[in-house]
Amino acid sequence: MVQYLLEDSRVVDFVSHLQACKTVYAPHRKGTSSFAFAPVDDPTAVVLDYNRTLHSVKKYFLPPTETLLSFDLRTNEFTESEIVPCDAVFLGVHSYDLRAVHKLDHNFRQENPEKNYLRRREEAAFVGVSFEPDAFHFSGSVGIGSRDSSGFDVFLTRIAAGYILTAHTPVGQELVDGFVMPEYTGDLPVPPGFKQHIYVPQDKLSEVFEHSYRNDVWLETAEKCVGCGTCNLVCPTCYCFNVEDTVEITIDGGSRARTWDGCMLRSFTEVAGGEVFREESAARQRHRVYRKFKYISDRTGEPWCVGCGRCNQACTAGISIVSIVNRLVNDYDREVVETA
Amino acid sequence: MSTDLDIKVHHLTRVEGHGNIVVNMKQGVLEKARLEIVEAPRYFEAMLKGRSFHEAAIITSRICGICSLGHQITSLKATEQALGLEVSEQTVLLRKLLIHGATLQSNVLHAYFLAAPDFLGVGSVFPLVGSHPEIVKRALRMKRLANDIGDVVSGRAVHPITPVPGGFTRIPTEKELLEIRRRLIEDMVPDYLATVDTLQALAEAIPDFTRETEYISLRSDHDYALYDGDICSTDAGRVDTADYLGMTNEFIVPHSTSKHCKVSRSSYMVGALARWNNNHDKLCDTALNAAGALGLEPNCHNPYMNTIAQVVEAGHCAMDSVAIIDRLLDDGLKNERPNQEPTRYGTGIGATEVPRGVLYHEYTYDRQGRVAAANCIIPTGQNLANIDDDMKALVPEIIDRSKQDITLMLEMLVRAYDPCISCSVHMLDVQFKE
Amino acid sequence: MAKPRVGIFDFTGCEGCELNQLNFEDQLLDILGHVDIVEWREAMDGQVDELDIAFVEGSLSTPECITRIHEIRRKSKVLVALGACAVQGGVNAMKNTRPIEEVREEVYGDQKYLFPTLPALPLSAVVKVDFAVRGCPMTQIEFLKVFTSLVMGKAPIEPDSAVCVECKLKENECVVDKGMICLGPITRMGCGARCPTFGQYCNGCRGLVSAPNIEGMQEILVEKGLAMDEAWKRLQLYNANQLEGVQR
Amino acid sequence: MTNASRTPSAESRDLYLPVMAAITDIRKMTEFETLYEITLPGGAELGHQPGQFVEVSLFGMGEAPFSVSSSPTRKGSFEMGVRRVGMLTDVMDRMQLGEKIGVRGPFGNGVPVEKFKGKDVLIVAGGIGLVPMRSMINYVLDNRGDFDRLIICYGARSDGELLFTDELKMWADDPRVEFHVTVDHGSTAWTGHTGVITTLIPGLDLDMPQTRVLVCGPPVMYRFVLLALRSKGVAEENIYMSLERRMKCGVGKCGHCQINSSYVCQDGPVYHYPDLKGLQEAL
Ligand SMILES: Cc1cc2nc3c(=O)[nH]c(=O)nc-3n(C[C@H](O)[C@H](O)[C@H](O)COP(=O)(O)OP(=O)(O)OC[C@H]3O[C@@H](n4cnc5c(N)ncnc54)[C@H](O)[C@@H]3O)c2cc1C
Ligand code: SF4
Ligand code: SF4
Ligand code: SF4
Repeated sequence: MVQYLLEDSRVVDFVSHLQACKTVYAPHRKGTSSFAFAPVDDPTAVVLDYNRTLHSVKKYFLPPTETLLSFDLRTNEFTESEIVPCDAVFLGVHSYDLRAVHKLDHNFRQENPEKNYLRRREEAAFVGVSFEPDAFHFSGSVGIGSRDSSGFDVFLTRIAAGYILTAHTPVGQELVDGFVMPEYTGDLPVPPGFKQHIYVPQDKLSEVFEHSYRNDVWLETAEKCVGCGTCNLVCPTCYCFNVEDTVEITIDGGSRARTWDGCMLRSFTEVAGGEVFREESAARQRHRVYRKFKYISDRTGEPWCVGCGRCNQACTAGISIVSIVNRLVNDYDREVVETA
Repeated sequence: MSTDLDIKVHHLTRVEGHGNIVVNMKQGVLEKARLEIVEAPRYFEAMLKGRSFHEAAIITSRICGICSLGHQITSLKATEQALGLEVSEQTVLLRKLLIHGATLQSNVLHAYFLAAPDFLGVGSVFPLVGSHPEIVKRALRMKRLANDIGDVVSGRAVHPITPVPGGFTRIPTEKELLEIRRRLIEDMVPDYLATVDTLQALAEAIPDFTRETEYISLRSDHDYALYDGDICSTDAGRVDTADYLGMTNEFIVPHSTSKHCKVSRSSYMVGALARWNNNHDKLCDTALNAAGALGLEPNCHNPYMNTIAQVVEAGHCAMDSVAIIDRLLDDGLKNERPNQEPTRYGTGIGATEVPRGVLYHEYTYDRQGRVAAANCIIPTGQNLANIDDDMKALVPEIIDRSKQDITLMLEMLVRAYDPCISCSVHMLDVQFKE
Repeated sequence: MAKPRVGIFDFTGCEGCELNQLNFEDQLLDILGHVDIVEWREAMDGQVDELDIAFVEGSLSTPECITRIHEIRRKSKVLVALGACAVQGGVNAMKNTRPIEEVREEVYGDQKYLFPTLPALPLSAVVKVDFAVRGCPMTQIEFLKVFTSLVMGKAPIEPDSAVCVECKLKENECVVDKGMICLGPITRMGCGARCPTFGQYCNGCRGLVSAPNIEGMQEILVEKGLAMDEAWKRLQLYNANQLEGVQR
Repeated sequence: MTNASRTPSAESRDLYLPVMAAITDIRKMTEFETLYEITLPGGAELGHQPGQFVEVSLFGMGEAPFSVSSSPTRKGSFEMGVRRVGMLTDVMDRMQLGEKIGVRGPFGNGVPVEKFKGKDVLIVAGGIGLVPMRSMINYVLDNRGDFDRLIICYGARSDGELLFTDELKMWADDPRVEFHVTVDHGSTAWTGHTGVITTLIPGLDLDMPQTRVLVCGPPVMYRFVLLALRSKGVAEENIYMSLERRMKCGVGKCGHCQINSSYVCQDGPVYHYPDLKGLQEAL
């Protein structure tokens, strides 16, 4: 595969070049110290060196709130809402976020393939960028390197002078066609290491989790957890939702919309007379972590966490999924392996 | 001529807060003529004591939802002075814009929803929805735009969010300001002129009653004083705001959960009419033309004309908002962070003209930046003695009329002051006992 | 079907919630098309004997309030509490954290006997409250939701998750990242995370979620830099009644 | 999975759009429960299995899952028995003949009918649990030759709360059915068995290896019925049960009904008891 050099000074031109082909979504600064994907308006506002965005690109395929249909109460009829595919380039996506998209693909395709998600998703092209792991990233531990280009149409690897650009798919080739760059023949410096790790692979985790249902860590974490649901809502592989009808003030119509929901929220499993199936905060925390490393993983063989570190960074109580998992592994090794 | 009269209006309607009108005349002798304030006190001082300077304005804006912006800005000014926090010119301009929005909305609300039903002989604005839909819609449009100024600049018109000590937590965007500006010119101006027309036709319903009164407001050399200025009295002249206590002199009366005030005489008036009498020279042409059309003249001593003065000043708020937006945009919006590094811990005073008159907040902070003492003097509280004095003068003048008529005249009098009883009761001066 | 007859009432509070009802400039005419407002002291004259829906603002803080709220409950089929004062006691309830005599004396000195007062209570402490519109001031979008539900004859759904949820749905930058201290994690959503959206911290005006982890929240506040007593005051601002008896 | 950035969506479907169906019959069963007959446009078949459910939508109110109560052998329309408990069911209670409701489904796995063929079928239904079980009962009756004995144990809180009273009589009179009914608290007119549903089980004459059991009822019932069945000697692998959770989508996406790794709307609502035993959150 040919490697090109995209010099820092030409990044803006490259963004403009992409814009000439398609709508481009890319990371922008948001607030004082955060980043968020947004449609590119001004190419100079794009930020490729960022730690992580508030939300992943999931928000474009599974919007935080999505109208499923609108209804007319006078005629008792409904109109389906139009689903517009994201025929766009997603620029500056990190490897773990694309992997998360693939996991969502699985969730929305298996058993009952869902048109809403899959239609939005189908035309999207991805231009990835490598990242420098910060204190929260641990995707390396779940098999996703900081320069992992698999699945991308085009990938940019950060080096001192700029980025090494490689096109991986015909779609990617088309995107860079016409943008002249020098070939890059130099070496690839060693990628920066991760600062956080889960020390065992998924098949061992599966075993660990088999034995961890009653571990004390759930209760201990529950003491700190305030149940705000943030960890669910920032997670690129969470996809649970709620559905609610809203009626216009004119009372002659309204709409049905789905909104991101999360299993850490107490009302998520509330039924008759206020009974909550996972009433204990500890049980909810356990459910969340099991969903990332056990329930779906046992069916697919892969962890369902991509190691982006969002849940830990965003948690005001500082709860770390890495610490929880490592604690389980330690306890398992001590209680099960050593005593065997 | 009847010599006995006994009027008791329990929980007067179409005013903010709870008050009763009590008039009692026996054999031609007026025994009682007063507005009894029966609003339950809320003891804000208990809430303020020991709170951080970040919270003072959040708490004091809850004194009153009608005047929440006025309290908030006044509180911020007092806090900033006490802590030595400088604010930028942009901050001052945005605050002035907010005050215009709040004054505009409050004056429109009062004129259309609370006072107009009296002029039209109905009990509320609701019958007007059917009988005068255009007028109601116009009022709603004007109110909406005025509130949108608050929503856009301060996050919420009632209990604003973004104004904090030292600045704003969010600066509006250029696009948002341009949209407000467009609507001010395209919608507000015609609606305002139409309002003046409508009122002109109703102006004869305004009672003709005059009583010589001391008027107190802020006065500034630069503009029509709302955001800041010296204290100015028609009797006593200009006084520095540092002497605000001498310009209020609060005292407790048994018939009121709110304290009363006086300066040169037994009572004085604050509010739109006081501002008009003191500062009409600083109004823009739109407002002065409206004053001409509505027969409002300098040195007006008819309290019923307060409603007219509100409408006149609303025109100024609208036009000056456009000017402020132009200045902000000419200077270029800067994404400033609020300046919250105290340079000292002491006492500060804020004085602002809010819709009902001049409002004072004074705080003393301890070395941790927590409130050690607080004092707030509210416009409606300042007006209460004047309302009682007006009643005492008015009742003998109209004693020939039916009891029903007299009651209506008294109700209209109180409403003309646009009293905000919540405010007057909820914030009382306090020296904390240690 | 006859239009529901609606009354609006106020107790101890700032009347900002009532004002907010007049601030529905774009919807007011629709609202008036669905219901007849028959009693509202702040906006109209007159009183009635029977109501379908009563919207009540303010907390109860004098003996007279108690009598009046019973009267309102008696004449109304559905009673909706409007705003933090009515739902939780609101900022008024902070005075409950200090001996009432002391507070009265501070304000009125030796003339305190003139003005009787009680601890500031939410409506639900005295009468049955059917539904709530939370917030200080009451959240307008929630009012419209409750209103349309009632007009349609269904029970409105009360949100019971944290403000953080709405902050996330809007992809706001967390104000904690700006060095602020926010009560969003245990405050009941429904306002659209209004304050964080405008760059300010949430001060808890909509009350707490139904099973809040107060100790966890306290720990966070202290961790982020508030002294314990300050953390406690922050929490009490809108929730003094809810925190009564909770260990600090 | 990792190499395809574009996903083919040809096979993807509209999962959330209801079909508007007419209420063609309404039969009030008790003060709270009503039986609705629903006819799809053009009399189309729902195509369900006993034990499956549909999502009913009423615009402005939302959606809720309801079991199909009629047997797939009864063609042209289907039935649902609905208990009035809240927002959506209140409005349903006020609906008139001919009005339309939205329907999505059928969803869920249904009863694994094959496992019951050639066996003795024991149905234990408590309260509203009879609504889904009725589908299976009538299915067995309409395919009588495929099954051996049909034993029904049905319990209600009082005789006034008994559902499908006409059919109960028919079953009682039908020599092909062994029908047992009990009420917790009988009125003075009640001459039948009194006591909670578990009291019916010890008296049953069961051919153990031959019996397959299907249980459906309120959450509290399961534990006691299971105890009674086991002390009777019923093997765990011969027990099936139908569970209920709140559901937003019915198609395995929204996550609300998940019990550990299982989605009630996909892997249930009918579970093989040994599968549930491992799920701590299930019962
Ligand atoms: C697979 C399945 C099959 C079902 N079959 C039937 C049936 O055949 N007949 C029938 O009457 N009902 C059935 N239900 C229950 C039915 O879905 C609920 O009663 C219904 O959702 C209530 O809706 P509502 O809007 O009227 O009540 P709401 O206003 O939503 O709630 C009223 C009360 O019911 C509770 N509730 C809501 N949904 C559920 C639920 N899924 N499980 C338990 N409690 C709930 C609420 O928490 C509340 O206390 C079934 C549920 C499932 C999951
Ligand atoms: S569980 Fe946490 S670290 Fe893993 S993908 Fe989700 S947000 Fe990222
Ligand atoms: S700003 Fe407050 S409400 Fe928003 S996410 Fe952060 S802690 Fe939660
Ligand atoms: S963010 Fe918090 S303080 Fe602001 S309105 Fe919402 S609940 Fe109230």
